[in-house]
Amino acid sequence: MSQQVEVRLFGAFRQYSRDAAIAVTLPESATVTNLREAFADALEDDNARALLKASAFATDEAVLDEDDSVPEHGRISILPPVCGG
Amino acid sequence: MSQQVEVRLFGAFRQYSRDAAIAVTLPESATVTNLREAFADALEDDNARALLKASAFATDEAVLDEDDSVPEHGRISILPPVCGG
Amino acid sequence: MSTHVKTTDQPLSAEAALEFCSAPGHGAADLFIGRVRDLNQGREVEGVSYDLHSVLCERVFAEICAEAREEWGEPLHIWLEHRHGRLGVGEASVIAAVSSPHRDESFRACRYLIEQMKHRAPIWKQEHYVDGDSEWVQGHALCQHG
Amino acid sequence: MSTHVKTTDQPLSAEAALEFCSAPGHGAADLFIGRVRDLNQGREVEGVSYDLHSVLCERVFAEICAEAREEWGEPLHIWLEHRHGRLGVGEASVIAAVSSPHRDESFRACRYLIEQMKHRAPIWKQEHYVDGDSEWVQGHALCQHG
Repeated sequence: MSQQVEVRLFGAFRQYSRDAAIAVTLPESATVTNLREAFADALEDDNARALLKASAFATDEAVLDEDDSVPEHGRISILPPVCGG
Repeated sequence: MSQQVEVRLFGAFRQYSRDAAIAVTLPESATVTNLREAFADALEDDNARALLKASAFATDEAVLDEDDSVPEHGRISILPPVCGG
Repeated sequence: MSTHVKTTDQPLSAEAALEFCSAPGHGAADLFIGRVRDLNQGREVEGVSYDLHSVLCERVFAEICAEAREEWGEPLHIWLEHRHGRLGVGEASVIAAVSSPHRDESFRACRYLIEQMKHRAPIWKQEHYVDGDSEWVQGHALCQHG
Repeated sequence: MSTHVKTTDQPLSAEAALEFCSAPGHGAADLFIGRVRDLNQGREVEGVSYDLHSVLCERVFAEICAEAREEWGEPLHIWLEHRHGRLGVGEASVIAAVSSPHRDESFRACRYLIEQMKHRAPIWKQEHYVDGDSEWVQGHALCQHG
Protein backbone atom coordinates (compact mmCIF):
# COMPACT_ATOMS: atom_id res chain seq x y z
CA MET A 1 0.00 0.00 0.00
CA SER A 2 1.20 3.47 -0.73
CA GLN A 3 -0.24 6.84 0.12
CA GLN A 4 -0.22 10.13 -1.68
CA VAL A 5 0.68 13.15 0.36
CA GLU A 6 0.10 16.69 -0.78
CA VAL A 7 2.69 19.02 0.62
CA ARG A 8 1.58 22.63 0.90
CA LEU A 9 4.18 25.21 -0.08
CA PHE A 10 4.97 28.44 1.73
CA GLY A 11 7.35 31.33 1.33
CA ALA A 12 10.18 30.77 -1.13
CA PHE A 13 8.80 27.33 -2.05
CA ARG A 14 5.79 28.93 -3.66
CA GLN A 15 7.76 29.80 -6.77
CA TYR A 16 8.25 26.10 -7.54
CA SER A 17 4.61 25.26 -8.17
CA ARG A 18 1.59 27.14 -9.38
CA ASP A 19 -0.68 25.08 -7.16
CA ALA A 20 1.09 26.03 -3.93
CA ALA A 21 1.38 22.29 -3.36
CA ILE A 22 3.45 19.34 -4.56
CA ALA A 23 2.15 15.76 -4.33
CA VAL A 24 4.48 12.90 -3.44
CA THR A 25 3.88 9.16 -3.12
CA LEU A 26 5.06 7.43 0.05
CA PRO A 27 4.92 3.90 1.40
CA GLU A 28 2.54 3.36 4.28
CA SER A 29 3.96 4.17 7.72
CA ALA A 30 6.57 6.42 6.17
CA THR A 31 8.62 8.72 8.37
CA VAL A 32 9.35 12.37 7.83
CA THR A 33 12.79 11.35 6.58
CA ASN A 34 11.11 9.30 3.83
CA LEU A 35 8.88 12.26 3.06
CA ARG A 36 11.88 14.56 2.84
CA GLU A 37 13.59 12.23 0.33
CA ALA A 38 10.49 11.87 -1.81
CA PHE A 39 9.89 15.59 -1.74
CA ALA A 40 13.51 16.29 -2.75
CA ASP A 41 13.06 13.97 -5.74
CA ALA A 42 9.93 15.86 -6.74
CA LEU A 43 11.76 19.17 -6.80
CA GLU A 44 13.44 19.99 -10.09
CA ASP A 45 15.48 22.91 -8.91
CA ASP A 46 18.83 22.84 -7.08
CA ASN A 47 18.00 26.02 -5.16
CA ALA A 48 14.78 24.39 -4.02
CA ARG A 49 16.71 21.35 -2.80
CA ALA A 50 19.13 23.59 -0.93
CA LEU A 51 16.21 25.42 0.66
CA LEU A 52 14.68 22.10 1.65
CA LYS A 53 17.71 21.32 3.82
CA ALA A 54 16.89 24.29 6.06
CA SER A 55 13.15 23.63 6.03
CA ALA A 56 10.81 21.74 8.32
CA PHE A 57 7.72 19.64 7.66
CA ALA A 58 4.68 20.36 9.76
CA THR A 59 1.07 19.41 10.27
CA ASP A 60 -1.50 22.04 11.16
CA GLU A 61 -0.71 21.23 14.77
CA ALA A 62 3.06 21.17 15.03
CA VAL A 63 6.44 21.04 13.36
CA LEU A 64 7.47 17.41 12.80
CA ASP A 65 10.66 15.65 13.82
CA GLU A 66 12.56 13.58 11.27
CA ASP A 67 11.65 10.38 13.15
CA ASP A 68 7.94 11.14 13.33
CA SER A 69 5.55 9.14 11.20
CA VAL A 70 3.84 11.00 8.43
CA PRO A 71 0.23 11.27 9.64
CA GLU A 72 -2.20 9.53 7.27
CA HIS A 73 -4.75 12.23 7.48
CA GLY A 74 -4.25 15.90 7.97
CA ARG A 75 -2.41 18.41 5.90
CA ILE A 76 1.35 18.50 5.57
CA SER A 77 3.27 21.68 4.88
CA ILE A 78 6.89 22.45 4.13
CA LEU A 79 8.10 25.47 6.09
CA PRO A 80 11.23 27.28 4.91
CA PRO A 81 13.23 29.36 7.40
CA VAL A 82 10.92 31.95 8.94
CA CYS A 83 11.18 35.71 9.28
CA GLY A 84 7.98 37.24 10.59
CA GLY A 85 7.38 40.82 11.67
CA MET B 1 18.15 95.35 51.39
CA SER B 2 15.81 92.41 51.51
CA GLN B 3 13.80 90.70 48.83
CA GLN B 4 10.48 89.03 48.89
CA VAL B 5 10.28 85.63 47.23
CA GLU B 6 7.07 83.93 46.37
CA VAL B 7 7.41 80.16 46.52
CA ARG B 8 4.94 78.24 44.37
CA LEU B 9 3.47 75.13 45.96
CA PHE B 10 2.95 71.77 44.29
CA GLY B 11 1.60 68.37 45.27
CA ALA B 12 1.14 67.81 48.98
CA PHE B 13 2.23 71.42 49.73
CA ARG B 14 -0.88 72.76 48.08
CA GLN B 15 -2.97 71.97 51.14
CA TYR B 16 -1.00 74.49 53.19
CA SER B 17 -2.09 77.58 51.30
CA ARG B 18 -5.11 78.57 49.29
CA ASP B 19 -2.97 80.68 46.98
CA ALA B 20 -0.72 77.79 45.89
CA ALA B 21 2.12 80.05 47.01
CA ILE B 22 3.81 81.24 50.20
CA ALA B 23 5.80 84.49 50.33
CA VAL B 24 8.99 84.70 52.37
CA THR B 25 11.37 87.59 52.99
CA LEU B 26 15.08 86.98 52.43
CA PRO B 27 18.22 89.09 52.68
CA GLU B 28 19.84 90.00 49.41
CA SER B 29 22.18 87.34 47.96
CA ALA B 30 20.50 84.65 50.00
CA THR B 31 21.27 81.02 49.30
CA VAL B 32 18.82 78.18 48.94
CA THR B 33 19.72 77.17 52.50
CA ASN B 34 18.51 80.58 53.70
CA LEU B 35 15.38 80.17 51.63
CA ARG B 36 14.75 76.76 53.12
CA GLU B 37 15.00 78.16 56.66
CA ALA B 38 12.72 81.08 55.94
CA PHE B 39 10.24 78.83 54.23
CA ALA B 40 10.25 76.41 57.18
CA ASP B 41 9.47 79.34 59.48
CA ALA B 42 6.55 80.32 57.30
CA LEU B 43 5.03 76.86 57.51
CA GLU B 44 2.72 76.38 60.48
CA ASP B 45 2.34 72.63 60.19
CA ASP B 46 4.77 69.96 61.44
CA ASN B 47 3.85 67.61 58.58
CA ALA B 48 4.65 70.37 56.14
CA ARG B 49 8.05 70.89 57.77
CA ALA B 50 8.74 67.15 57.57
CA LEU B 51 7.75 67.18 53.89
CA LEU B 52 10.06 70.13 53.30
CA LYS B 53 13.05 68.04 54.37
CA ALA B 54 12.49 65.71 51.39
CA SER B 55 11.69 68.54 48.99
CA ALA B 56 13.73 70.56 46.53
CA PHE B 57 13.60 74.20 45.48
CA ALA B 58 13.63 74.91 41.79
CA THR B 59 13.42 77.66 39.25
CA ASP B 60 11.54 77.14 36.00
CA GLU B 61 14.86 76.01 34.56
CA ALA B 62 16.29 73.56 37.08
CA VAL B 63 16.30 72.11 40.55
CA LEU B 64 18.53 74.19 42.83
CA ASP B 65 21.42 73.07 45.04
CA GLU B 66 21.53 74.18 48.65
CA ASP B 67 24.58 76.34 47.91
CA ASP B 68 23.03 78.09 44.94
CA SER B 69 22.02 81.72 45.24
CA VAL B 70 18.33 82.43 45.11
CA PRO B 71 17.87 84.11 41.75
CA GLU B 72 16.53 87.65 42.10
CA HIS B 73 14.11 87.32 39.30
CA GLY B 74 12.30 84.26 38.13
CA ARG B 75 9.84 82.05 39.85
CA ILE B 76 10.77 79.73 42.68
CA SER B 77 8.90 76.51 43.40
CA ILE B 78 9.06 73.95 46.16
CA LEU B 79 8.92 70.41 44.78
CA PRO B 80 7.95 67.57 47.10
CA PRO B 81 9.04 64.00 46.25
CA VAL B 82 7.75 63.12 42.79
CA CYS B 83 5.70 60.21 41.52
CA GLY B 84 4.61 60.75 37.95
CA GLY B 85 2.95 58.25 35.68
CA MET C 1 -6.90 37.75 31.88
CA SER C 2 -7.49 37.24 28.21
CA THR C 3 -5.55 36.48 25.09
CA HIS C 4 -6.24 37.50 21.52
CA VAL C 5 -4.26 36.07 18.60
CA LYS C 6 -5.04 36.45 14.92
CA THR C 7 -3.63 36.48 11.42
CA THR C 8 -5.44 38.65 8.94
CA ASP C 9 -5.14 40.25 5.53
CA GLN C 10 -6.82 43.40 6.85
CA PRO C 11 -5.02 46.47 8.26
CA LEU C 12 -4.03 46.07 11.92
CA SER C 13 -5.47 48.35 14.57
CA ALA C 14 -3.33 49.62 17.43
CA GLU C 15 -6.44 51.17 18.90
CA ALA C 16 -8.18 47.79 19.09
CA ALA C 17 -5.10 46.27 20.71
CA LEU C 18 -4.94 48.98 23.36
CA GLU C 19 -8.63 48.72 24.07
CA PHE C 20 -8.29 44.98 24.51
CA CYS C 21 -5.20 45.40 26.67
CA SER C 22 -6.77 47.38 29.46
CA ALA C 23 -8.46 46.63 32.78
CA PRO C 24 -9.35 48.61 35.88
CA GLY C 25 -6.53 46.86 37.74
CA HIS C 26 -3.95 47.41 34.99
CA GLY C 27 -1.77 50.48 35.40
CA ALA C 28 0.41 49.70 32.40
CA ALA C 29 0.23 48.69 28.76
CA ASP C 30 3.00 48.28 26.23
CA LEU C 31 2.40 48.02 22.51
CA PHE C 32 4.82 47.18 19.73
CA ILE C 33 4.29 47.80 16.03
CA GLY C 34 6.43 46.33 13.30
CA ARG C 35 6.19 48.27 10.06
CA VAL C 36 7.48 47.84 6.52
CA ARG C 37 10.72 49.78 6.03
CA ASP C 38 11.80 51.55 2.88
CA LEU C 39 15.31 50.13 3.01
CA ASN C 40 16.69 46.70 3.81
CA GLN C 41 20.37 45.93 3.63
CA GLY C 42 20.91 48.87 1.36
CA ARG C 43 18.14 48.02 -1.11
CA GLU C 44 15.20 50.34 -1.66
CA VAL C 45 12.01 48.52 -0.75
CA GLU C 46 8.65 49.39 -2.27
CA GLY C 47 6.58 46.83 -0.41
CA VAL C 48 6.60 43.44 1.26
CA SER C 49 4.39 40.41 0.71
CA TYR C 50 3.81 38.39 3.85
CA ASP C 51 2.99 34.73 3.55
CA LEU C 52 1.99 32.69 6.57
CA HIS C 53 0.59 29.32 7.61
CA SER C 54 -2.45 30.67 9.30
CA VAL C 55 -3.58 27.71 11.43
CA LEU C 56 -0.12 26.84 12.66
CA CYS C 57 0.73 30.50 13.11
CA GLU C 58 -2.20 31.16 15.41
CA ARG C 59 -1.31 28.01 17.31
CA VAL C 60 2.27 29.22 17.80
CA PHE C 61 0.99 32.66 18.80
CA ALA C 62 -1.24 31.07 21.43
CA GLU C 63 1.70 29.04 22.79
CA ILE C 64 3.86 32.13 23.02
CA CYS C 65 1.12 34.04 24.81
CA ALA C 66 0.63 31.17 27.25
CA GLU C 67 4.35 31.19 28.00
CA ALA C 68 4.27 34.94 28.63
CA ARG C 69 1.33 34.53 30.98
CA GLU C 70 3.16 31.74 32.81
CA GLU C 71 6.23 33.92 33.20
CA TRP C 72 4.74 37.34 33.94
CA GLY C 73 1.46 36.57 35.61
CA GLU C 74 -2.06 35.37 35.16
CA PRO C 75 -3.77 38.75 34.97
CA LEU C 76 -2.03 39.84 31.75
CA HIS C 77 -4.11 40.84 28.78
CA ILE C 78 -2.24 39.82 25.64
CA TRP C 79 -2.72 40.71 22.00
CA LEU C 80 -0.76 39.37 19.03
CA GLU C 81 -1.77 39.92 15.42
CA HIS C 82 0.16 39.52 12.19
CA ARG C 83 -0.96 40.66 8.80
CA HIS C 84 -0.44 38.85 5.51
CA GLY C 85 -0.69 39.87 1.89
CA ARG C 86 1.12 42.75 0.22
CA LEU C 87 1.93 45.78 2.37
CA GLY C 88 3.38 49.14 1.41
CA VAL C 89 6.14 51.00 3.22
CA GLY C 90 4.97 52.19 6.64
CA GLU C 91 2.12 49.69 6.95
CA ALA C 92 1.97 47.61 10.12
CA SER C 93 2.84 43.93 9.69
CA VAL C 94 2.58 42.97 13.35
CA ILE C 95 1.14 44.37 16.56
CA ALA C 96 1.87 42.93 19.98
CA ALA C 97 0.41 44.42 23.14
CA VAL C 98 0.26 43.53 26.81
CA SER C 99 -1.36 45.14 29.81
CA SER C 100 -0.56 44.36 33.43
CA PRO C 101 -0.91 45.80 36.93
CA HIS C 102 2.66 47.19 36.85
CA ARG C 103 4.86 48.27 33.97
CA ASP C 104 7.75 45.83 34.15
CA GLU C 105 5.55 42.88 33.16
CA SER C 106 4.05 44.73 30.21
CA PHE C 107 7.42 45.69 28.78
CA ARG C 108 8.97 42.27 29.25
CA ALA C 109 6.02 40.25 28.04
CA CYS C 110 5.52 42.43 24.96
CA ARG C 111 9.17 42.07 24.03
CA TYR C 112 8.94 38.33 24.55
CA LEU C 113 5.98 38.06 22.17
CA ILE C 114 7.86 39.78 19.39
CA GLU C 115 11.15 37.95 19.83
CA GLN C 116 9.49 34.54 19.97
CA MET C 117 7.17 35.34 17.10
CA LYS C 118 10.14 36.23 14.93
CA HIS C 119 11.86 32.96 15.69
CA ARG C 120 8.98 30.50 15.83
CA ALA C 121 5.99 31.67 13.81
CA PRO C 122 5.60 30.28 10.28
CA ILE C 123 5.72 33.61 8.50
CA TRP C 124 7.73 34.58 5.44
CA LYS C 125 8.34 37.80 3.65
CA GLN C 126 9.10 38.65 0.09
CA GLU C 127 10.55 42.08 -0.45
CA HIS C 128 9.66 44.02 -3.57
CA TYR C 129 12.37 46.44 -4.56
CA VAL C 130 12.06 49.76 -6.31
CA ASP C 131 14.20 48.34 -9.14
CA GLY C 132 11.46 45.81 -9.91
CA ASP C 133 13.19 42.81 -8.38
CA SER C 134 11.66 40.68 -5.63
CA GLU C 135 13.26 38.38 -3.10
CA TRP C 136 12.21 36.08 -0.27
CA VAL C 137 14.06 37.20 2.83
CA GLN C 138 16.28 34.62 4.47
CA GLY C 139 15.11 33.56 7.90
CA HIS C 140 15.65 31.25 10.84
CA ALA C 141 15.24 27.50 10.37
CA LEU C 142 12.28 26.18 12.36
CA CYS C 143 12.85 23.44 14.84
CA GLN C 144 10.29 21.38 16.64
CA HIS C 145 9.21 23.36 19.66
CA GLY C 146 7.02 22.43 22.58
CA MET D 1 14.48 62.61 13.96
CA SER D 2 12.00 64.56 16.01
CA THR D 3 10.91 64.92 19.59
CA HIS D 4 7.52 65.84 20.99
CA VAL D 5 7.02 66.57 24.69
CA LYS D 6 3.94 68.03 26.31
CA THR D 7 1.91 68.30 29.48
CA THR D 8 -1.79 68.77 29.04
CA ASP D 9 -5.12 68.59 30.84
CA GLN D 10 -6.72 67.00 27.79
CA PRO D 11 -7.06 63.23 27.15
CA LEU D 12 -3.92 61.67 25.69
CA SER D 13 -3.97 60.09 22.24
CA ALA D 14 -2.06 56.88 21.52
CA GLU D 15 -3.00 57.29 17.90
CA ALA D 16 -1.30 60.67 17.70
CA ALA D 17 1.79 59.24 19.38
CA LEU D 18 2.00 56.36 16.91
CA GLU D 19 1.47 58.64 13.96
CA PHE D 20 4.25 60.90 15.20
CA CYS D 21 6.51 57.92 15.87
CA SER D 22 6.74 56.59 12.35
CA ALA D 23 8.98 57.08 9.35
CA PRO D 24 9.62 55.21 6.11
CA GLY D 25 12.95 54.03 7.53
CA HIS D 26 11.52 52.95 10.89
CA GLY D 27 10.58 49.30 11.13
CA ALA D 28 9.66 49.45 14.81
CA ALA D 29 7.69 51.51 17.27
CA ASP D 30 7.05 50.90 20.95
CA LEU D 31 4.40 52.71 22.94
CA PHE D 32 3.76 52.69 26.66
CA ILE D 33 0.59 53.85 28.38
CA GLY D 34 0.28 54.43 32.09
CA ARG D 35 -3.31 54.33 33.31
CA VAL D 36 -5.10 55.00 36.58
CA ARG D 37 -5.62 51.77 38.53
CA ASP D 38 -8.62 50.92 40.67
CA LEU D 39 -6.48 49.65 43.54
CA ASN D 40 -3.31 50.91 45.16
CA GLN D 41 -1.74 49.19 48.12
CA GLY D 42 -5.03 47.56 48.95
CA ARG D 43 -7.15 50.72 48.80
CA GLU D 44 -9.94 51.14 46.30
CA VAL D 45 -9.21 54.12 44.07
CA GLU D 46 -11.90 56.15 42.38
CA GLY D 47 -9.66 58.61 40.60
CA VAL D 48 -6.32 60.40 40.71
CA SER D 49 -5.52 64.10 40.52
CA TYR D 50 -2.21 64.82 38.84
CA ASP D 51 -0.38 68.01 39.65
CA LEU D 52 2.71 69.05 37.76
CA HIS D 53 5.10 71.93 37.24
CA SER D 54 4.45 72.33 33.58
CA VAL D 55 7.45 74.41 32.46
CA LEU D 56 10.00 72.41 34.41
CA CYS D 57 8.30 69.16 33.50
CA GLU D 58 8.54 69.79 29.78
CA ARG D 59 12.15 70.80 30.28
CA VAL D 60 12.89 67.53 32.08
CA PHE D 61 11.01 65.59 29.41
CA ALA D 62 13.14 67.23 26.73
CA GLU D 63 16.32 66.35 28.62
CA ILE D 64 15.25 62.73 28.98
CA CYS D 65 14.42 62.53 25.27
CA ALA D 66 17.79 64.04 24.38
CA GLU D 67 19.51 61.42 26.53
CA ALA D 68 17.56 58.64 24.82
CA ARG D 69 18.53 59.99 21.43
CA GLU D 70 22.16 60.18 22.50
CA GLU D 71 22.06 56.58 23.68
CA TRP D 72 19.95 54.87 21.04
CA GLY D 73 20.55 56.92 17.95
CA GLU D 74 19.87 60.12 16.13
CA PRO D 75 17.03 58.89 13.94
CA LEU D 76 14.63 58.11 16.80
CA HIS D 77 11.22 59.72 16.85
CA ILE D 78 10.28 60.31 20.47
CA TRP D 79 6.97 61.21 22.10
CA LEU D 80 6.37 61.91 25.79
CA GLU D 81 3.14 63.39 27.14
CA HIS D 82 1.76 63.54 30.66
CA ARG D 83 -1.71 64.57 31.60
CA HIS D 84 -2.72 66.63 34.63
CA GLY D 85 -6.00 67.29 36.38
CA ARG D 86 -8.39 64.70 37.73
CA LEU D 87 -8.54 61.33 35.95
CA GLY D 88 -10.87 58.41 36.44
CA VAL D 89 -9.86 54.74 36.63
CA GLY D 90 -8.59 53.49 33.27
CA GLU D 91 -7.71 56.92 31.90
CA ALA D 92 -4.21 57.42 30.53
CA SER D 93 -1.93 59.59 32.63
CA VAL D 94 1.19 59.19 30.50
CA ILE D 95 2.10 58.04 27.00
CA ALA D 96 5.65 57.44 25.85
CA ALA D 97 6.47 56.26 22.36
CA VAL D 98 9.56 55.75 20.25
CA SER D 99 10.15 54.63 16.70
CA SER D 100 13.45 53.46 15.27
CA PRO D 101 14.89 51.51 12.36
CA HIS D 102 15.12 48.32 14.45
CA ARG D 103 13.13 47.12 17.45
CA ASP D 104 15.73 46.96 20.18
CA GLU D 105 16.17 50.73 20.23
CA SER D 106 12.44 51.38 20.40
CA PHE D 107 11.91 49.07 23.35
CA ARG D 108 14.91 50.33 25.30
CA ALA D 109 14.37 54.00 24.65
CA CYS D 110 10.65 53.82 25.48
CA ARG D 111 11.40 52.10 28.77
CA TYR D 112 14.06 54.69 29.54
CA LEU D 113 11.60 57.55 29.02
CA ILE D 114 9.15 56.09 31.52
CA GLU D 115 11.69 55.15 34.17
CA GLN D 116 13.40 58.53 34.03
CA MET D 117 10.12 60.41 33.94
CA LYS D 118 8.99 58.63 37.10
CA HIS D 119 12.18 59.59 38.92
CA ARG D 120 12.88 63.06 37.63
CA ALA D 121 9.76 64.80 36.39
CA PRO D 122 8.02 67.22 38.78
CA ILE D 123 4.69 65.40 38.88
CA TRP D 124 2.58 64.50 41.89
CA LYS D 125 -0.52 62.46 42.33
CA GLN D 126 -3.32 62.59 44.82
CA GLU D 127 -5.39 59.46 45.02
CA HIS D 128 -9.10 59.71 45.69
CA TYR D 129 -10.44 56.64 47.41
CA VAL D 130 -13.88 55.10 47.17
CA ASP D 131 -14.29 55.70 50.91
CA GLY D 132 -14.11 59.46 50.31
CA ASP D 133 -10.59 59.95 51.59
CA SER D 134 -7.79 61.47 49.50
CA GLU D 135 -4.05 61.23 49.82
CA TRP D 136 -0.94 62.56 48.11
CA VAL D 137 1.14 59.56 47.10
CA GLN D 138 4.64 59.44 48.51
CA GLY D 139 7.34 59.72 45.88
CA HIS D 140 11.06 60.02 45.22
CA ALA D 141 12.94 63.05 46.47
CA LEU D 142 14.21 65.17 43.58
CA CYS D 143 17.89 65.93 43.38
CA GLN D 144 19.60 68.36 41.11
CA HIS D 145 20.14 66.66 37.82
CA GLY D 146 22.15 67.64 34.78
